[in-house]
Amino acid sequence: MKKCMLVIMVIVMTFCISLVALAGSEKETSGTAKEAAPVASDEPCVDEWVFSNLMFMTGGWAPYGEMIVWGMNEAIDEINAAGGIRGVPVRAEVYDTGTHQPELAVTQMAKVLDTKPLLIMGPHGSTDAEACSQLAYDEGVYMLQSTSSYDVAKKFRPWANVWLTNTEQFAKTTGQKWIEREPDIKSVVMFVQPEASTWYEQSKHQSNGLKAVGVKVLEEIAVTEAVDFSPLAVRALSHKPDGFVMYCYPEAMVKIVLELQKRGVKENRRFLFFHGAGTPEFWALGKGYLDGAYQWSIFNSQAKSQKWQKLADKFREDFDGEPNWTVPTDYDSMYLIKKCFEDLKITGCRDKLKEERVKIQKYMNNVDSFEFATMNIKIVDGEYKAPAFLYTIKGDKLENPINCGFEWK
Amino acid sequence: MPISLFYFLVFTGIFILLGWAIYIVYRNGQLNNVPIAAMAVGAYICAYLTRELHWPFLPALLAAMGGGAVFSFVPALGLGRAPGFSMTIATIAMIFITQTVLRNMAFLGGVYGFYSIPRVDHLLIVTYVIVFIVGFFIFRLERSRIGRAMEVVFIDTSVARTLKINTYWLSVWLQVFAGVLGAIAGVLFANLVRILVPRHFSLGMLLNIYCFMFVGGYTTMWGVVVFTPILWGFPLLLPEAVAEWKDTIYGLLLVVTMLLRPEGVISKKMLWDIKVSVKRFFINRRKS
Amino acid sequence: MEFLLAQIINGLILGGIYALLVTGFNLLLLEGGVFQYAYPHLLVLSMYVSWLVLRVTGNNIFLGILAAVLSGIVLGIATEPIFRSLSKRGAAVASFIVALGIAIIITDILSRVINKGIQIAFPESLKGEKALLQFGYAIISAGQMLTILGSFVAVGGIFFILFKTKTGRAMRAMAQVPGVARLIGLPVNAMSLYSYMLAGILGGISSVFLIMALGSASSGLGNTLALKVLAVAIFAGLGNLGGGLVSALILGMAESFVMGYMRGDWANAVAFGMIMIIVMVRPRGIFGMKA
Amino acid sequence: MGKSDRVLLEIKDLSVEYGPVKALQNINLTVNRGEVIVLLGANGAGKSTLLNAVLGIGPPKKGSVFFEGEDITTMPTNRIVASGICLLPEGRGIVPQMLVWENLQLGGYHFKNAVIRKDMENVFRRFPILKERRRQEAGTLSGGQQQILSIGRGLMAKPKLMMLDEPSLGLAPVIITEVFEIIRELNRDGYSILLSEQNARKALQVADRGYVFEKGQIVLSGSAEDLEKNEKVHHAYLGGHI
Repeated sequence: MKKCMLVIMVIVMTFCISLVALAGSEKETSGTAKEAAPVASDEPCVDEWVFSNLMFMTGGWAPYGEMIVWGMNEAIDEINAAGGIRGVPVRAEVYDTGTHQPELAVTQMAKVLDTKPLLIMGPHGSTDAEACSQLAYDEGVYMLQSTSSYDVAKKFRPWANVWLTNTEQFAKTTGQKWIEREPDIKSVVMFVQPEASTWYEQSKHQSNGLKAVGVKVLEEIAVTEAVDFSPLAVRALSHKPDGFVMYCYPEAMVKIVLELQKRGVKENRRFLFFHGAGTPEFWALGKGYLDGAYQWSIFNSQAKSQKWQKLADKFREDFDGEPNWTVPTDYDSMYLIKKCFEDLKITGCRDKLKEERVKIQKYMNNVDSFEFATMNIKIVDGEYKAPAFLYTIKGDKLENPINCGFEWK
Repeated sequence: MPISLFYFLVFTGIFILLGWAIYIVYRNGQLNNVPIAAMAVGAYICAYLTRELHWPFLPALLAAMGGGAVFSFVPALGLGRAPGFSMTIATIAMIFITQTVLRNMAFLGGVYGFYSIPRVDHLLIVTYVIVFIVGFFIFRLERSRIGRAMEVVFIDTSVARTLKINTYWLSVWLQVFAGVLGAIAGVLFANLVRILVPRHFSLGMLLNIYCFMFVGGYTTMWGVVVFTPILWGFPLLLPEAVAEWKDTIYGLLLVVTMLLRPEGVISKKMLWDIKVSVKRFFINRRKS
Repeated sequence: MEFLLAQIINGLILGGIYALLVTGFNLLLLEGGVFQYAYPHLLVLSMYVSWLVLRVTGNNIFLGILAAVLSGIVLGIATEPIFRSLSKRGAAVASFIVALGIAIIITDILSRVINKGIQIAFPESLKGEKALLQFGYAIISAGQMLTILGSFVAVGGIFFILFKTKTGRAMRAMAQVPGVARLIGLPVNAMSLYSYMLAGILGGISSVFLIMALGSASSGLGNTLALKVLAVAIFAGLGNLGGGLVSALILGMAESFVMGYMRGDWANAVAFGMIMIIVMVRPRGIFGMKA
Repeated sequence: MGKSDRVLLEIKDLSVEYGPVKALQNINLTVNRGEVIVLLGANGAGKSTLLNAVLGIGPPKKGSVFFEGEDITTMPTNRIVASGICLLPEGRGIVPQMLVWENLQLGGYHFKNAVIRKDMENVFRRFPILKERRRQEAGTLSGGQQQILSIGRGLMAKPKLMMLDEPSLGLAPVIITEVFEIIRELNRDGYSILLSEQNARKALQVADRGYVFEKGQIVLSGSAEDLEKNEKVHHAYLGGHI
């Protein structure tokens, strides 16, 4: 009997403690703000800038989460070594949103909002962003979603932005550029993953773009998770298309290509991959099979800037592989935040929180020109502008970029 | 009230409802996944009615419950006799089918999702009023004739048949009830998150709820109630470096609980012991 | 015609993979009374072990294959003590939940620890990508050929052991009348260990075939395969070894045809819908349950 | 012949408990070589529990069991069977979906294949009906044939002591007579037999000695003739008249 009472007590206590701790999290994190009134009106009130990053750190996307966080930490180390932001050191807290776990994403976002953030990094990943962006939107906190998706972030403007440009224009133009280079391609089959809204939307744009230049889209084949993709490959071939456009997850893209190659598609120039390709698994699975294929991307792997060379070298050292488009995203975000805070003289004082949040939002939605690690970018009325490239794959690397973009110096 | 506490508590309520939905069918010896699919149905019905047709919350809730009931009734007719595991796999089909259908419904947002759903006032109170009502209903149900029938079926199906319990219709009605619970959970989810995307209603959520139920105890309705907040809450409190391992922790908890306490932490016997000791405590006090 | 043939071959290859998996799964269900949902996960883990060994030894194929098979056996035996008490109690649902827990742990570890969670790809020499036979779009690669032949041999071997040897008969007796098996003096504990070992060997061999047929592995592969294995097993009737083989081929074929001919993204919905209908019409599977 | 050579099985102070239920209490029992011992008693009196306990099956027990002078109380079942005790379980316990000869093979599991083959021939010689039906599924045999199969399987283990749990259960009277005839023959061929039986009349006819069980205790023991004449036994198990 006593044992039972004990167990019940423990359970009830745990519950109470968890409630109290959750309720208390507000106070805990506000510790970053100094209690005393600021000396000068625009001096920072904090002894440390804490940025919250909502990131998929578990589940299938965990490896990419790790890479993005790695990039962010590199930036933080560099910034802190150079004296921090406005003389105050920087720290980031990562909140795991899981892969395809809306309930977790929402609760973590709520946790972040309780810390009264000036702005939020993330949510990354379109499922997370779809689930939890509404919360920050309601609170009026700016979200640097960086990798989620153009179409999701667009729905939460002006309180969200993403480092993926207007995919409608890019999907159209890059596809047309491909046809321009390979004029004998008159008909294509598209492989599309229907669960992912962004990829689905982009594939629609690309399809429209191709149709506009007289290319026939024979079928949009739905790709779902499967053990073996050869049935899809055979199905595509039954249309006898000239080209193949891939809008699905990297593993499926490569596996479908391998099946097509086995079945007699000899020329890799007939393949066009969308910008979601180019991940480590894409290269690992496709090693040696992809030479000559095309991929469009907004990632400038050929960037010559010193910053990028340094970052890329460090990445090769740490990860034993070529850097991909996820690597510089939050590295860049961090530097943009630094510039924003310095330009606006953000203080982080409690009493100015609302006003500073709005100031940050206004600033972030109109950035005239800013040097990202890989390129020079621009944000006009909340719309991120950067070039897009059509690459040829050569030696398991993206080579020979053709600029299909606009608004680029 | 901190925002995170609000979301944590409402989600806890939603998970308790879902846990009960799975629990109530499992009392009949079958593991049913329909509540997740019914959740999607309920969420979308409520969302559409409140956003597009400007219905108030209560009628929308009732409509969603009706939708959930109809939705789960049809497969239940076929699955009434299915052995436990067969039902698990068969009802996974319901999740895939629901997702696919929703993706192809343009007026519900399709792949892109259904955005900006209005939220009912005092959602937290509404949630817990619903949880309380449902809980009371299940409490009464378990002490009714049906509840005793469920008990017999859970222990031995063949004995149940000799006692002239119609296991088929029992299973059907429990599945419909589970579907209604799922739909209610969906309505709360829609009101809480205010964005619905077909992908949200997937198997992942289910695994968590299995974990809450089996660790908490599947022989009483209280296992879910006690362990949902604990298991759902603790990863949110842990430092991020540890919380990242929450899946592994859940897995370990499942294995360890099943091996050491096969009925889950809270078993019928434990409740009985508590009841006795509480009674004794009061009696002793009166004496002294 | 050409396409039809190609899809049939694709279906056969897929079915062969499922047949391997479902046999091991059914074996454990019959002998141990254990619902080993994590069986495919253990197999994927073996693939990862093989990959690690390949990387360390500089793509030594022999060692890679040896590592896959050995780790399969070790993992198979290692799970026996976990399930022992459950199988004695005859707690099938509990064993399913325990297996679910193991599956969650394996998936979580693979998605973050080995190769930093990134999908692994096996070297060319192990994959056997080269086409052996080709009629238009229908091709069979060396790896696939080996997979099909190998799964026949492996499954045949299991059936030989079960039906043609003394030990196998004792195992079957134990599956059919566990109480009596003990009373008449069969070494039941050793028997149960044998069955885990057998399932482990089969798992190890299967993982080699999976390497050849798929050429890659990811943390999510275990879950994808487990759902399919469960579907095949339930479609056939749980614990029905022979029925499992036929059903594996049927479902492999069905999947290939749905993917090959069905418009839109209905593949999963239709595949599982089929199972649902079977469960509704014949609750004990089309060939009847044996467990 | 010394005492220890004469005694085959000796049970000393054996108690078995299922939780609060005392299934057996302080049982003392011996089986000498060449004897047929019968255990009488109502359903649930503890006869089957005793037979299982000898094989080391069931809940942990107090007391000890000696077989040929060796303590087998904690030995695993398969080793006890290998040392020469076999049990023919209640309800025959054959494997219905396996062939007749496969069932026989299971009985000799701990012997080499060649030995099994030879023993099987012996069994076939003794029971020609099994040879006739050896390729048939055991479940398709009639009740009496199944009982013979069960006995045959027991013989495959080359036992010194055969324990039969309710061999006449659910059989027609003619066949029961046949089964007891077989038991008598086996005894004549040198097998010691421990028989649990409700059909007291038939059992006492073949037995040398007997024990009467009631609620897990031995209430009466003695030679078969004495038991047959005993009033109490008479009344309870033999239906009144001599």
